[in-house]
Amino acid sequence: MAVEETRTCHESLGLDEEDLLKIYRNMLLARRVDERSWILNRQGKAAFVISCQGQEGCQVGAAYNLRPGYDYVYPYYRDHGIVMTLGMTARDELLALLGKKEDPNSGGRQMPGHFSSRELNIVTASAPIGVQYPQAAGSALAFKMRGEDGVVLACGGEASTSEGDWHEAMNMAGIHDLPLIFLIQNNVYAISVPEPLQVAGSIAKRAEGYGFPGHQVDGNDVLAVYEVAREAVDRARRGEGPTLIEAKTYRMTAHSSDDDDRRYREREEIEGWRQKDPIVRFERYLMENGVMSEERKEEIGQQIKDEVAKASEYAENAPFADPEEAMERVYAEA
Amino acid sequence: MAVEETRTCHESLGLDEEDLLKIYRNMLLARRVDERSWILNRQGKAAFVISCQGQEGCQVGAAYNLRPGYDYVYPYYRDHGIVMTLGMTARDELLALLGKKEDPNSGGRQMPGHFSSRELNIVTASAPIGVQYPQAAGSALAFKMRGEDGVVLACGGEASTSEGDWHEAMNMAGIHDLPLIFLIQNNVYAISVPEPLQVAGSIAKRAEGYGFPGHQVDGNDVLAVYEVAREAVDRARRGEGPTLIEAKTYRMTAHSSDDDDRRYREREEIEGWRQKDPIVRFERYLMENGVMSEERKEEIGQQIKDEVAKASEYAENAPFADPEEAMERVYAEA
Amino acid sequence: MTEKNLLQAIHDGLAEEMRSDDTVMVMGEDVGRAGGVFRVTQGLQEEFGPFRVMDTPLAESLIVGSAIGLSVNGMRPVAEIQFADFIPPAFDQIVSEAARFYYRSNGAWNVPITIRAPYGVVPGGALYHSQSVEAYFCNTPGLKVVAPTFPADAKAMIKSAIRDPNPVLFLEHKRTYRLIKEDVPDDDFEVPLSKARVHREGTDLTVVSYGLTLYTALQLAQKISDEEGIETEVVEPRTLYPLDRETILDSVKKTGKILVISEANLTGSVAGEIASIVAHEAFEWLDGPVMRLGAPDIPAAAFAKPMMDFFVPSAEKIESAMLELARY
Amino acid sequence: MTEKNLLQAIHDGLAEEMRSDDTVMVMGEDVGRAGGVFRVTQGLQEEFGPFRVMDTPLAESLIVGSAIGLSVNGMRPVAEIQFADFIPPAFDQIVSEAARFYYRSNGAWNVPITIRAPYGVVPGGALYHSQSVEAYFCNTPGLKVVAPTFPADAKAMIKSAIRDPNPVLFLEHKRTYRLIKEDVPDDDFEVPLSKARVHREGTDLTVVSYGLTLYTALQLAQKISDEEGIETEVVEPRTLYPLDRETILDSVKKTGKILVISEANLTGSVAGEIASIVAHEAFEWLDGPVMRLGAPDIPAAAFAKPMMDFFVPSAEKIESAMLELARY
Ligand SMILES: Cc1ncc(C[n+]2csc(CCOP(=O)(O)OP(=O)(O)O)c2C)c(N)n1
Ligand SMILES: Cc1ncc(C[n+]2csc(CCOP(=O)(O)OP(=O)(O)O)c2C)c(N)n1
Ligand SMILES: [Mg+2]
Ligand SMILES: [Mg+2]
Repeated sequence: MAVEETRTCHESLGLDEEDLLKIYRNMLLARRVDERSWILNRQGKAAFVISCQGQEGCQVGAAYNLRPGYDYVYPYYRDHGIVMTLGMTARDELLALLGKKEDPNSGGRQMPGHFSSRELNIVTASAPIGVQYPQAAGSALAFKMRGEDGVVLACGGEASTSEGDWHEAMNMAGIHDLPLIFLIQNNVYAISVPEPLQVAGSIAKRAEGYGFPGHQVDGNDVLAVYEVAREAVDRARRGEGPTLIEAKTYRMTAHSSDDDDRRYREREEIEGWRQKDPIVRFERYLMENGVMSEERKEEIGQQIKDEVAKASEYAENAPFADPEEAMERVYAEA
Repeated sequence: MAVEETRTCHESLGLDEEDLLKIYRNMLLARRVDERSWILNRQGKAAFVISCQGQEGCQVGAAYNLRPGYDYVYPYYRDHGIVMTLGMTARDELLALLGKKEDPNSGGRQMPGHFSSRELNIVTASAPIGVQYPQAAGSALAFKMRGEDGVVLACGGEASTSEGDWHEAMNMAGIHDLPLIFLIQNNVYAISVPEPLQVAGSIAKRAEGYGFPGHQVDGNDVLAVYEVAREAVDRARRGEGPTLIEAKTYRMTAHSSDDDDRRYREREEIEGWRQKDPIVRFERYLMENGVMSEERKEEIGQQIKDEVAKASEYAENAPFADPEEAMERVYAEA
Repeated sequence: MTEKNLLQAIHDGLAEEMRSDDTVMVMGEDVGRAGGVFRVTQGLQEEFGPFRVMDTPLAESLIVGSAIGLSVNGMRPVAEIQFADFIPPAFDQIVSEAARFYYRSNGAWNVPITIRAPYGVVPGGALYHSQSVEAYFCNTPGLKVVAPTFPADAKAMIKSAIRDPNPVLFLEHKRTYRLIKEDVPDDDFEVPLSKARVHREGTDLTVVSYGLTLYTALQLAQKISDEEGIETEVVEPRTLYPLDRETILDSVKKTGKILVISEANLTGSVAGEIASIVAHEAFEWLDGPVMRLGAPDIPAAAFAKPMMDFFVPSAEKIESAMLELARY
Repeated sequence: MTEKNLLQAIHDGLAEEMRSDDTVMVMGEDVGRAGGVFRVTQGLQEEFGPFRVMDTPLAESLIVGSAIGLSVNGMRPVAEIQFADFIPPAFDQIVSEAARFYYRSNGAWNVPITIRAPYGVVPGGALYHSQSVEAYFCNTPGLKVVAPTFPADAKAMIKSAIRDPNPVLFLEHKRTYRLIKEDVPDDDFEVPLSKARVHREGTDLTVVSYGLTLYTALQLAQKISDEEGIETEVVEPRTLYPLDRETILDSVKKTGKILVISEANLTGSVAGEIASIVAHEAFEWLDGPVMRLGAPDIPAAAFAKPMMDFFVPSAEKIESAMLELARY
């Protein structure tokens, strides 16, 4: 592990200590909100949880390169780390978890993890896997047509590459050199289906066939992801075209609160990956590089704990939308 | 051009003179039937023509490797050369052209070029581009599951690779090492849309991303296509998995009888490709290698001419299905 | 006879067909080791191996498309779409391809596949795990669409679907999976894919329904019989396409009134087709308006429970529609 | 006023919108240099360049999906599906995505796109260049489906569609492209996407139709008026979803009889929805069965002309249905 930790040196990436602590906070916040969600689920308060645990490195590392509210983002349901890096709060997340009226994504209409924010240019996400990719290509094309330097980040799990939509968007991105970054978080499983039954060959390698670069990166090394995403974002902003990033990671929880992963994977495998927990790894990096002390860590941990507790209390007490609100906003008015 | 002609030596491919003449006949028959179709169109007898002209090399070269009625074939609408190599006759083709009751593909229900034959294992084709690929993967999987050495050939133009279905099938083929050969006839245009607006990167190269071989081949050199297809078929029969073949060729006619290609391409370009006509090239090869004399050529030409004329006469005089037949065969009976 | 819920009945139907016919196979996302997200295929992979019970990539067009290709090369695949909401990517393969092979090849190629899809509102399911998709498919000649509600029918009909030489879309209401239990015959009985079922005879009005709303309507029919002496004839189409028009029309000709209930968005639903057949062909027998009840015309059920409950046609709404029509 | 056919009217509507709004663009297969396979977009690429008139790869899901993405990033794309028969690959992007952005984001994201699709039987078109696909889409809240028949309406409605903040599916009957000509106002007039049009007033029966069958029905209405003194009120929905129920119901309440005609396969067609609305809400006013006429329930029109002609509701069939109902 020591190798990964020292390989990427934050100074060489142009990140200062403040950046690093922000990245750390975002990762930890995502984790703690996620953990809180499971507690609310066990308490019978949250009908459904879908986790980011284990993937915070991929998410925060990539999103930290974006300009919130300028670039367009098509996150997938695990991207709690992305949307919080862009500006969503613990409160927003827990309001969504509980389906409350104030849920900024959908007012309680959609499941948790179906992100949306007009202010943050997070384009409303849905459940059907893969549909975001052609849409992301369109948003990238709009930037290109107007000559703007906005970029688009489109995310999904490894299984999302199995849908035709992914390929159609890859092809379009390659044809028009679109400012589009595909971030594939390969967490080994699609619910129960393991990678060998899902992906032929290599996701990262496929980019070449479309005429643009593809990178495989250790998704549990937040700075490695940051680095490759920065290169991709810079390239896109310069008008040089798309990049595909395949971040190798692992889903540390069951697929969702409806899933029982003991049916299809061994406990030892999960334990093995716990050793590579991106947050633990980054903590060690910060400590070894003198960026964070044990005290500071405690302090940040406590702040986040408080933030999440307050957010949870707020969300639990927040009202639902009235039943009849279901009838509203079917059509937009001119 | 001399280079291509002598590069592939038929003896080294295990083809004897009889084989070569069969291949030649199939190519010429496809061409002559096609030419006849345009005449019938101009005479107002054929509502719609869709041509194979220019692609006979890709088609016959590939199909000559198959076992008709054993292997499964998913041709696309230009594959007159394939279905005739498998056993369809000029008469069959012209009955289909005119939509007559005896049309073996569909009894006049479908447009010409929408091939089907239960006896020849030509799986019924339709107009929506790309749908055949997942189907072909399924047929290949059935061979594999039963441990049989059948192979499946799935064909399309370069634009068919733009549909999601193509990718989904490529992935499936790679995952299960299916006995499936993708034959992409890249004829530069999709109706009016030129390759650079259709295909990012390279079709042939994409195979690697799915973990199996992809070959680019000169589609106007029938023996070159035969060679690469033979390798692919052998590999598939041995259970070693799929191959992608991208045959570079050119559409010598307008897209169809409904199209006016002067809107989008230069006459000079077409003339340039006429010089590479796969039939002319193969004729020269046969003559230079002493396989065919000028006399023999005349003789074969005359035989085929007669065959086509007779077939045309038959088809023109054949009856349509009764209008009410449209009501039949909607559901199969147990 | 053994008491079974809908899940078990379908599971057993699949298992029995796989045992008696080597060409029958199951394919879809998570159908293998996990046994399906609803556990319909549980244990099948252990018994039949990783090919006959195959976890596919996440690609619905591929699932149905390759099922087609398997079927024309000797297999009888049962393809699972994990949630009916995710059937749109397979739409082309179903309506343009599977449904038309037989017709377009003039009878040469048929496509004996079954496509299973769990549908209907379920708590927490929200917009994309709740939809009733049947109307998308009930105008596709060449396709059969079935939606049995009760376990015994479901077991028999999954067998009929597998044995049918045509493509069959087999819809299962998720909320009835464990809710409805009944004795299911152990022997190999078949229910044809062409016959509606009259659950209850009556003289005052006809209710036509399927899925969860049928279950509710049956209870209410008993209730208003007990409480008000109103006798409702309850008809379940079982096969939604092609419809058993005769059974429906015979019932309406007897009662003079019809209420069609489904959980789908009202406008454009299958209920409209049934209503319009009646309005055309039983007009002379009608003693009241041809009534329909469905979900409101909004995209689908919301995640938040109050909005979700608002979406589903409730027992109250169903009862008052029945009473309104009976008293007309 | 200038006389124009349907093709020209749509072309002009597009061109005018593109001139007056820089964000309006056209995309699809062969829309650029070739000007579209039906020439609707002819000359537009020369005027507006290769991006605003963009030839896309052959991928309908991409066409609609990227139109969605363009629209949420400031553009107003008009996506062309070359033939309505090829819309199924885009089904998911239309019904699950475009139609739901606004609802699911609680009003934050809307999708102002127009999807043009030529539909209907055309000689030689056969199974896959002939279909009437409207029923697939007319149960999708959040989507508007329009199908104008006459050039002036079409020009105005393509503009309304482009300006509408919602996704609009714009259907064009191929056989009417050159068949129907009329004077089209030169100025910028709009027709709302919510109003049916009464083409002809009458007292004896109401005919509701659109597309080629509307055109035929209008001629026959004149004929049976001249020959038999039967006065038919002819209503064109223009927008098929959501329907202008009032105009249809008002007409039926006046005439007491309704015949709904379309070229789609009868069962599961939009005609059924219209019929069932009438059977429910105008029941008291009905003096005859709610009649429908459509194509038979077979996959689509065949290639061979005799079978093709058999498929399309003919003038004879339409006239006899009108007379049958009038005389009921
Ligand atoms: C089109 C579609 N099919 C099926 C599903 C059901 N489903 C939800 S998540 C999932 C697995 C996704 O796996 P992956 O893309 O690897 O993402 P991960 O959950 O592993 O992060 C499946 C099958 C869906 N949401 N959409
Ligand atoms: C799904 C679908 N979309 C559009 C069409 C209309 N169409 C027919 S052929 C064609 C071009 C196909 O090009 P290519 O695959 O390169 O084959 P080629 O005709 O050049 O041999 C198009 C757009 C179609 N048949 N199916
Ligand atoms: Mg995964
Ligand atoms: Mg081509």
